[in-house]
Amino acid sequence: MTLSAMIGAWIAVFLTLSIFSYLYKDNPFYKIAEHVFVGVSAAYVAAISFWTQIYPNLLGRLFPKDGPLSFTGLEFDFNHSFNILYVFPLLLGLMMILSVFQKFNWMARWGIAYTVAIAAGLKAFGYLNSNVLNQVSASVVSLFGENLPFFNISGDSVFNNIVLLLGTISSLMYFYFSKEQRGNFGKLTRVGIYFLMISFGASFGFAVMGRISLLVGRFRELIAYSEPSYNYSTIWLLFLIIAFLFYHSIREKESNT
Amino acid sequence: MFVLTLSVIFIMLYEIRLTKFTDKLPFLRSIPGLKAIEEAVGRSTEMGKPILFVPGIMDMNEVETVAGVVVLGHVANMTAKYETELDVPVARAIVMQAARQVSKEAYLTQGRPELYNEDMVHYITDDQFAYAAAVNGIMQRDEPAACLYMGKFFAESLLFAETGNSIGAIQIAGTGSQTQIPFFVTACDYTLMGEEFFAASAYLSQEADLIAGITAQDLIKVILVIVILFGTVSRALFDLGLVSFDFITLIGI
Amino acid sequence: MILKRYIPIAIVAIFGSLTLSAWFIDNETIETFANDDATQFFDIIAAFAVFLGALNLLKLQFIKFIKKQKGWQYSAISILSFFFAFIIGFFIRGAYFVDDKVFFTQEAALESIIILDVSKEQQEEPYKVQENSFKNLSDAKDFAIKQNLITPVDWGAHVQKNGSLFQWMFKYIFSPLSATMFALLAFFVASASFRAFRARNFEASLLLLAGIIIMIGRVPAGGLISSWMVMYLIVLVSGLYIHYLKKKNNVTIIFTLAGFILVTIAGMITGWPIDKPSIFYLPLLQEWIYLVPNAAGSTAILMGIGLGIVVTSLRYIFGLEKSYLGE
Amino acid sequence: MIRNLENLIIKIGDVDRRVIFVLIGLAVLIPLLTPVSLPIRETPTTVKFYEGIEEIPKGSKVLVSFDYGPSTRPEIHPMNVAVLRHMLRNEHKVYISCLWPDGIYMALDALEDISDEFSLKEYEDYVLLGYRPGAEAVIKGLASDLRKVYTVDANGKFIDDIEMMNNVKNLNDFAYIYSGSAGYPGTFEWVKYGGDPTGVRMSSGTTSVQVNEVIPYVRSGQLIGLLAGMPGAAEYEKLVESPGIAIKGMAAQSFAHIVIVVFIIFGNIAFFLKQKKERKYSK
Repeated sequence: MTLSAMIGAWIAVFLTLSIFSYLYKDNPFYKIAEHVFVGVSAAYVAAISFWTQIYPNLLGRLFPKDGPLSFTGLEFDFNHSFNILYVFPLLLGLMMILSVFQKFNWMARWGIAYTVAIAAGLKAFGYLNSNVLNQVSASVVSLFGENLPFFNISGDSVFNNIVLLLGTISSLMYFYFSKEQRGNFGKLTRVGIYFLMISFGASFGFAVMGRISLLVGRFRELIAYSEPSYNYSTIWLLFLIIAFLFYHSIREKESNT
Repeated sequence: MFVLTLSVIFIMLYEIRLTKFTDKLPFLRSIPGLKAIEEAVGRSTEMGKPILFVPGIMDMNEVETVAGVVVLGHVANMTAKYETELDVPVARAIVMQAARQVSKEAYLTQGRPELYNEDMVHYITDDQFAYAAAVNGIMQRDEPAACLYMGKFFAESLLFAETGNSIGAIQIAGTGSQTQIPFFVTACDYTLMGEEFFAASAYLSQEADLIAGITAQDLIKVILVIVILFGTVSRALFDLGLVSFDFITLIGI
Repeated sequence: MILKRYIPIAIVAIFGSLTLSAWFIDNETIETFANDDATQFFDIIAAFAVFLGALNLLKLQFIKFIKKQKGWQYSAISILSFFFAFIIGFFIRGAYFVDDKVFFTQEAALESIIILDVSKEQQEEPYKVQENSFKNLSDAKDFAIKQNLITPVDWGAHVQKNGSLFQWMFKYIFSPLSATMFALLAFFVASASFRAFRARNFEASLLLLAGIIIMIGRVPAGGLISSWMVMYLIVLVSGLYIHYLKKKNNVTIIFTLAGFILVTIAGMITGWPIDKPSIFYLPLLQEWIYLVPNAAGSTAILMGIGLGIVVTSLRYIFGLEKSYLGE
Repeated sequence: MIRNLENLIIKIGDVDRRVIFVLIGLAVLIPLLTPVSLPIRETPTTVKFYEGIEEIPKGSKVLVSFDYGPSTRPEIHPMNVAVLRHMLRNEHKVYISCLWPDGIYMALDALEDISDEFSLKEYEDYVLLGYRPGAEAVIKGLASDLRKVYTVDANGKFIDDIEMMNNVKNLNDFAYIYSGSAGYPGTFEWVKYGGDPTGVRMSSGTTSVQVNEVIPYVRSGQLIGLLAGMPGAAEYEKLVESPGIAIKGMAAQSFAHIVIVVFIIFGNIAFFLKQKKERKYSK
């Protein structure tokens, strides 16, 4: 058990228990863990994005080994070939940094404009194809297939297909904006809402299972770190945190009575 | 595929041209969530508490984040008018700059530049859960009267909604992230579900060109329903052997 | 004026239509641009933006710290942890390899190779590196480095290298924090479902029913509940509901009794199979719910979102919506 | 007597959130300390996933992608370990990619878990391509030309020097694509930019919460079966006979579920009783 793993385990247990203390109420331990998390993650993301983005992709492409700019002595060999186009993101990136000054605030607009442009251009078609087109062909159901039973709980059947057809169309009509939902159009959208509610209830049920399993993962790590080899870190820290919170709440009660 | 995209563009342009002839805005049904935003701003002013606006955790390369920032513009207009304190913690620096542009513009058009302060919109961190931890902290300590969540969300949506609920704030959510809609529906007071969220900016802007986009969407929806029904009928006939072709496989979607 | 207004709008129009058309025009340059460079450009700009964000974060925390506003001690903590992680990320390599053993600092790696031979201390050549020995520590160190017995990990790879200090920070600070924040959801999902799953109206009860059936049906314990138990439960609940509506005791008693008798007779005839009739056997019922009604609802939402995104994207490309640029 | 029973239920109906938190905590902790195992029943989507992999001709090239991080590890990691076991047992050549920055650490752990069981040799049984930022751009790049995205593998070795990579130009050279996905980028992007355009058979393991969003793809056949959350992982572990962590976690999950359902039922009964009481006073 190296020293670094030991220290690491104690830090991990302290931070884990401090975040869990939030369930009790907002307290100093949660504030500490929250601010450590914000500080560390901001720098962690800065490091990851520099070393996996700017360093290989930008510098790698502007200063490749014996590329045109290697007279400057700068060389970053990532097996990329030289690409002059990468001056454009360099320019927009620097402008983004300069926009921190009040006077150059407008400089961020170029970077924003480019980002929104590719959001609209790249994403729009993907959604049209996979979300709209494939789903339309999937919603066309066969009602008189050869060996299609009238009802069968797990597998294709005429009843299931009718429910699918009705459900898809009525829920789609709920999102129809140009008509007030009254009269028999209102009845159709009401059926649509029922299907949507079943769909939300189902995915909520799925979510409950997923979230519980994450708690299983955390408790397993806390149990692992409470072993003698980590000299009972979880038990010690749990005792200390609870004692401090207990004392803290008593002092608070006295101060406001 | 090219044909379909062209037809979507064509329908949109056709609808926009239609609005040129009548000066009356095309009719749109009411969306409860949007009316509730104005109420929420009013309530916060009375209670003298800030409004928290969370524009999602993704960057401007997501259409939902851009839509969220546009809705922020309209909310900033309201907070300028009612002189309410607005707090916008963001998880991406590009979103921070866009949100600042939008809110400064809103405060200028309302003629209240002195109320606008750049640090209303402030960066926390890029990481999803560190951002969620910080926003939870802000909610517990500043106790906003209204919390608006507009943009793309992942698992942390329930962290916001449950904390917001525990401090008794009005919560209005809008997102196109399908997996998170159920959490917002169960834990928030109002939810703009998927397409309602994308229509929100047009609703609030009351501009003919933008509302025309929505009527175009409605027209496409009707066409889709017709295609589905027609496809089902043709498949039924095909299965019964009365017809030799199946419409859907024919046009090869 | 042009720089501030027209060029950003032009950027949106040009790059928007360029990347949109890339799906249809199979011209080589546009295709490669849309498939690779377009997103790489964005990632680079976003990478620069992260530093802009970090500057803003530090500015606000410093102001709070210097002006001693409420909670300034915690701002000190976040500034300190930022610089702690920043130094590890940018200024310390954090991984020196001696064969396959890893050390965070060069000193530690050197100490593991250079052995102090006490017996030869008198003849002032105590430091041994493998076979050769040296008078003083610094010669031994230069020799070890020159022979590259210690191979430092190169810059950039140290953020992805197993065993580096950066990976230590990831393993013991960053990932426990994010995993625990995520695990909080297990508690919140429980309290949310407790509060939200109330049969206030018909829609809310549909939400409640679908949620509960999926929850019980998908877990092994759910498979043990036979469909007969479920039928008895339904009879009981509908009995209570009728009592709640009609308020007449005898009507409710007759109804529930008749229901029980009916279910028992059907059970006796078929010999109480655990999963027949299948529509009441929870694991199969939950399967049906998530494959049919749920699929219909999510297909409609998927289509709605798809349409919403397409029309909104076209709105941005055609410049109908420019407010995010401060227009 | 019924009076105070009703009041008790009403009190339970408005119980403070923290009581539920304590009960959920215990419901998960107790089964972990005293392991109790429950029978696992395979659902059709898991069986279809298992058969989808069995159908791949022996010794073909498969792509396994690690698209999750530490926070979603409990659900996805057991799946990816079981998939790796399944692939290597059928002597497939495994190529590992990661769309999430932390995926590289998850892949290294997974390989460590099974390395002694299969006496794995790098560049013979598997190639670790490693993490590349860019989300769907990476998939689009893999679909058109792998070497544009991966010029070097995770250890920094040039792709062209790796013998196993010789006849691998893009996704079409793979017989099967699997993505262990916890969100964005993940299953959605692999279907939209990987599976659909190239037609390569693919499937995915997802967190429970995504199952609902991914189901339409399973129904339309764009995904061959699916591993849905921890239950899916436990069922698949049973099918592949690789007893792992998921099966142990299932007991904890069952107890926690029962606690939640019991509270929901009490909540509803309390809700009805309170309404009955208010109606009596309001008359």
